[in-house]
Amino acid sequence: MTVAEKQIKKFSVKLGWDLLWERYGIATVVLIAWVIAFFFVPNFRNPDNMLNVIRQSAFVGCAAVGMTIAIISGTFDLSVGSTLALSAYLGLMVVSTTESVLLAILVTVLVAMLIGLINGLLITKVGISAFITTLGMSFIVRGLSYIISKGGEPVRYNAKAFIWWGNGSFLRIPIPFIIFIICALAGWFILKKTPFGRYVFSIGTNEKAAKVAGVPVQRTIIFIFIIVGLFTGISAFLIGSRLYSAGPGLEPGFELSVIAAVVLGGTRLAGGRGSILGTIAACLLYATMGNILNLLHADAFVQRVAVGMILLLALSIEGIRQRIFEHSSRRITTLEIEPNSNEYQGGQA
Amino acid sequence: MIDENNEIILGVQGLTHHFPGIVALKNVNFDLHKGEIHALVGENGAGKSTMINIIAGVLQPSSGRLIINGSPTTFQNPSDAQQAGISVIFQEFNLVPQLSVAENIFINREPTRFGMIDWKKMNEKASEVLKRLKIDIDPRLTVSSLSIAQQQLTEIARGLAFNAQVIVMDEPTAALSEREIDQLLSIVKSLANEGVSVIYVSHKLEEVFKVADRITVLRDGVRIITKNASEVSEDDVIFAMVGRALIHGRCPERKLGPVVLSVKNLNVDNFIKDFSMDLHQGEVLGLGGLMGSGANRVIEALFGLRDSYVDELTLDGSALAINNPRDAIHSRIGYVPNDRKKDGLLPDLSVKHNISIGIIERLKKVFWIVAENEQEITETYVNKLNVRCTSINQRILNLSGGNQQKVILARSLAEECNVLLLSEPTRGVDVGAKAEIYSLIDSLVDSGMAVILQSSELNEFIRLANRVMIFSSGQVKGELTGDQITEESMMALATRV
Amino acid sequence: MNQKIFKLITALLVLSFVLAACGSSGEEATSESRTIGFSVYDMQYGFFQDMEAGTREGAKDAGYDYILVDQKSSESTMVSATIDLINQGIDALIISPFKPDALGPIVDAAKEKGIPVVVNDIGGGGTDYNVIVISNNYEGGVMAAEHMDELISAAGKPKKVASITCEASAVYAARRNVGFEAKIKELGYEVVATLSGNSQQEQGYKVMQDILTANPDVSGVFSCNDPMAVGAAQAISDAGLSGASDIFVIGFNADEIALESIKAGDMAATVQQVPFEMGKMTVELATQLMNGKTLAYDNAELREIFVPVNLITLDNIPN
Amino acid sequence: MKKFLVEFWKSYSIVIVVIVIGLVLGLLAPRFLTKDNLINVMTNASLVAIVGLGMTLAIASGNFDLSVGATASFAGCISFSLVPILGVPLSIIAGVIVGAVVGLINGLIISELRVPAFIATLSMMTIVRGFTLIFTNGRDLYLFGQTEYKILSGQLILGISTPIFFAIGIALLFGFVKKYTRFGRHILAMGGNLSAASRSGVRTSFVLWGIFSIVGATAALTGMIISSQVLTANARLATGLELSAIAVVILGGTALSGGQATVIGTLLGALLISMINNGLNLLNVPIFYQELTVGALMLGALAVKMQKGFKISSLLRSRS
Repeated sequence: MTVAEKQIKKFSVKLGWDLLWERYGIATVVLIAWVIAFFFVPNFRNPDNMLNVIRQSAFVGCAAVGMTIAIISGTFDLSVGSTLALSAYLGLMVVSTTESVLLAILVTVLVAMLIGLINGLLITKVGISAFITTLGMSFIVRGLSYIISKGGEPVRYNAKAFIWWGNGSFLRIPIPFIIFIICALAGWFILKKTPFGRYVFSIGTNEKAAKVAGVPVQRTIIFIFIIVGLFTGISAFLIGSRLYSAGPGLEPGFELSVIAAVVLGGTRLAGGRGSILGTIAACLLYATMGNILNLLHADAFVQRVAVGMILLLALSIEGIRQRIFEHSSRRITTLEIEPNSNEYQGGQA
Repeated sequence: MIDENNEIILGVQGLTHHFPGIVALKNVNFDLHKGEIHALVGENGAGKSTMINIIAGVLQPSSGRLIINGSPTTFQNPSDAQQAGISVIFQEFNLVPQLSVAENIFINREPTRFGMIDWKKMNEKASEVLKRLKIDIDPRLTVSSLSIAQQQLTEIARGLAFNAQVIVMDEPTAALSEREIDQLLSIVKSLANEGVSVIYVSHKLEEVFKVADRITVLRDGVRIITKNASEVSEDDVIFAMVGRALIHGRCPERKLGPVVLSVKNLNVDNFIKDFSMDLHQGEVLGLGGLMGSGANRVIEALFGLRDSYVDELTLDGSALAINNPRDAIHSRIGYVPNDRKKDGLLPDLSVKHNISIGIIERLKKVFWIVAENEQEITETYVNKLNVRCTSINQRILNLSGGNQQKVILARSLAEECNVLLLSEPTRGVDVGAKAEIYSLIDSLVDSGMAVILQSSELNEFIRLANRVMIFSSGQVKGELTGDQITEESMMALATRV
Repeated sequence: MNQKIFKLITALLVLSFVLAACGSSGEEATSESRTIGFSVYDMQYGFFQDMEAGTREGAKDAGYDYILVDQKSSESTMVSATIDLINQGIDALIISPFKPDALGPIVDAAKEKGIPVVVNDIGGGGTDYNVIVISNNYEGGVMAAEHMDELISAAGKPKKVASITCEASAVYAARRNVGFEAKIKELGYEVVATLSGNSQQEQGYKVMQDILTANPDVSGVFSCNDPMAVGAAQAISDAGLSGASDIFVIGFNADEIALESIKAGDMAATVQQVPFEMGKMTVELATQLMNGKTLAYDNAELREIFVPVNLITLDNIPN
Repeated sequence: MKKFLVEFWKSYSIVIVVIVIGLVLGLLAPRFLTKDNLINVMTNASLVAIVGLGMTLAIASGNFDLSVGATASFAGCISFSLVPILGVPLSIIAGVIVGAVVGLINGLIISELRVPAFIATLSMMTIVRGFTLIFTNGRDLYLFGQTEYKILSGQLILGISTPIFFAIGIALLFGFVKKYTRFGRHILAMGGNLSAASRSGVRTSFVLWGIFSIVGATAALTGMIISSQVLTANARLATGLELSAIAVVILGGTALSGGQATVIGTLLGALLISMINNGLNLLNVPIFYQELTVGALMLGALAVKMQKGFKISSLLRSRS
């Protein structure tokens, strides 16, 4: 080995830290938060409470699995909130008229996948950017769901067979959490073990090169949006079941919570890097944070500030680490080390 | 020639720089006299770029100091360096595609009047600079509408636009044609005669010997030699760079088999008209020409990256249609792109994943990837191509340019292609890796592969190709085989209108 | 380096707890006394702030411990936060639900622990709550229509009115407009526009401008809430008219800004609800339920207790 | 002047859309084309246009600001609460400064903590709203009878309102900044190629702080104009303003990828959305049809734009 190679090796070990943080950072934070909360937050250790926290993490979680895949590929979907509302509403309509839970699941998921397909087609075949397509789509779908519901009256349905999905437990473990974990495993499998997953990473890291390397870029993008639809549909079904009801005004701002959870989980907004484990951890962290703040009887206004601050802090850690690092070894710009000196440009659409 | 008594305009003393875990420069001394052209050569990773970045104010050294006009100086940022009269032409494109040529030339130094940007003056000054460089570009055009070569020239124009004392050029000729290179070298010389000092960084020793007064060789962050150009030979320099001697030569005897790929009347972009060729097994066919001659478009069209119309395209005698890279790969046609960073690398992925991306669908069982197969195949090619990496799970980003290029080559080989399209296969690759790539191509062709090679380095054709077709403005101006392939004959065809 | 990361993580956590602690009410639950939990719709709105104040005071007067959670206008937060509340071992739950349709899981969870549920306003969502205190939205709309008829008839203006609704998802508040429109049509009026102002004051302003353009002869406007009514009144006064004498603006809730607006002569009236009293009342009902008493319902079938709504005009405005 | 026409022509597609939709609405709703209504339309367009112009600069530099709605409401509340102490003119200035400071904080977070703009401003959106709630204690601040504050939204000359002057003034100013100042060119340079800009010595951090301060200031101005219309300020003000602002910029033809900006386009984009909302209100169409129309228009306008360079290969490559 030459000196340069040794240096490269040493460097890659060093560089491991940012990858470590990216992969396990939030998971560690969640663990620490749980340990501290277990001992110091009154009522947290109550099993009902802890089970409620993990149940709560699942509703954003399932959709976040799909969004993780989208963001790794360098796109993202702002229409998941509206899609969630429309598909949950239609699912409730179906189940309350036909009393068939299976049919409700099918309708909920298929509607969401159909919207995903339309997004995918608009992005690839017409060539509008993902940001604009899904933003426009969110307006359209939101409008549609009000029109279909003729003004927004929610549908209610509370048969046991239906509400079990959102409220039931298996061996005390909440069903939504089990489904979330299954979704996460499926997402992990798709990303890590299938050619499709490899394509997702390739497109995210360098779309042009992926195309040159023979990746079917268009087909993959369309599939990504269908998959986002699939997981959003699962979330929609679970939320509908959890609430015994759904209306077209369901969960405003859902898309931003989902994106925030994915990014908090260490997935890079610019694409190419990210992990499902991080997404699981981030969803748990969100649910835990909300729970702890409630258990500590934090003021509602302060809660908002706290949640924003914690999100910001968690996302600053890598930047702060880099800065400390640079300070200690004088100044290093990203020129030779990192491919994209566009690190802080962010907001890629 | 350099006058020893001439004042030292830029001195570097005991320069050391650490990257996290790497010592990129170790106690390097370097000086630059007024009016001198000082070439800085070395393999990739030898520390040239680090040194340039320090001189440009992009990096701050861990220790050591810069001396400008006799007084020690530190640069906190690129502006400081600019103010000290240092102008740097970086290797990578440093242009803003949406802005005009003039703006790119004067970025951050825009002429102003009453605090407002003086567009008229800026355009005038830009035309002056371009005229001085004999570059025929309208300064008001946006950069995105220029060809690669024109962009490179704009980049150079920017470096020369100011009355800098010191100009640093990092691989300025990478995208230029021979003619443009000659033009550039003569400009560099005339600048030196006017008293400007130049640090000239290049892989191309031929150029270095054409212009340089002195040559400094770096290896592994250490200065190996600094000599007057007249006192050393090309081989001495190569020896200093790689620590061993390299063998050059001509293309070995190629045993041609039957026709593999046959193209009749290929039309691309209304520019390439009715291009036809037959490619034999075991052949290296060179497609040459000056920048913008169209050779590159032919390759891209054959790989499905450009819209094209063709009367007949046959592979092993059967007709085929290629509409996108996937079609090409399915037909076992491989491609190594000229712009590695933009079109080749998947920077965040590992070496393994970079190699297997094209064949990943062949490695699956039901719908999942069989990890063992992938591991085995990638390891085979990493060993075969002698890719130097700590592990195949290492991110490709952390490899040197030459090794990255080998990974991209390995990707095509893993696809088990019969026809390989190579576009500038050794651009930005150091001398050692270059020789490895050449001998690799030899062995591939020996084992029955057919290669189409497009390059702007004419030497490469002499070394590799047994047949060359030379393009000029979209048309084949002539075909050369065997001993006919000389720089003079190729140049003559390339410049024919 | 990992030490630094650890320090950062610790700092982050400490900060989050400090922040959380800042906002904590400091009331620690003691095992002897009873605890009342209140889950509020959204503390951003004055109406619910008043309701919360009433509930808090009622709990304090009765010597209960009191825990508050905020649904922040989200149905899934409503469920999760209220279940957080139930899991803290409260003895009675008072809830002012953002979406009554989603009350199901909450009521079920409370019943499982034997906790009585008192719903404060909005709606009961057809669930098995113990009692609902409701100020009649529909009736309030009718009341507004009757008053508007008086004003318009007295001024001899054309029988044309407009109705501004809340956001489409606020289906319970929408009943105010339904009541208003039904009654005013019955009285022989034409409703020239029914438009949404998304509950936002600035939207009320914009929508009113558009209504004025399309129907310059409109003589009255009913708004689903007070912020939009005040916005509409501002638009009318910007057009050089008055919302109290030219085009009669009637709002709903009796928010502070609406009262100020009526005092300033920009707006005709508002339909008052009594959130503070409703809050106090729910605590009393909870006490009775905890003590196992039967309640006196106004509507036994739906376990409803009605709270009257009042019309507030310049004549009877409270100070 | 010639350049001006070129830029104007570049956004011709939206000009045509504006005219066509204007005529259609004029036919459907006869009162649409009255002077008073058109002034209303333009006033409402100006509100979004002012913050949209700030957003145009942010998007041209390759960034976003999702916190503008929160900033608008924060500035409105601060300014209202200062009126009794400082008087109207100074408290308006104070509001703008507060907005700029919030923007500066955004810029600092993005450049110093290296958080992507999308996520940094998303967090700031929650934080600033939370602070506003704490500051106002969730209550309304009102200035009924304080007609002086109406200067921000009232009519100035010939019945034309102040916001219209602001929008046009700021558009002219930004158009000038974009074309004739180093700051403006550096914004575009950053958006086009960040590393090239920084290696050319452009102080990208400073430019970023400048951009976000400006966005904050325009958001604050919008917030105060809205507050001035209804003479009330609270923490719920201007919710969803960020998405309207981004929609206006996109409709106007500024590319999300950065490096390019059209000030006139943003004005026209705002006008278009305002016209549709107004027209549909005049026709008494429920609000959700308005959302649907805006969404469809956004996709439609861009789809048409894509068709201009219609080629198979461009379909392959134009996905951003």
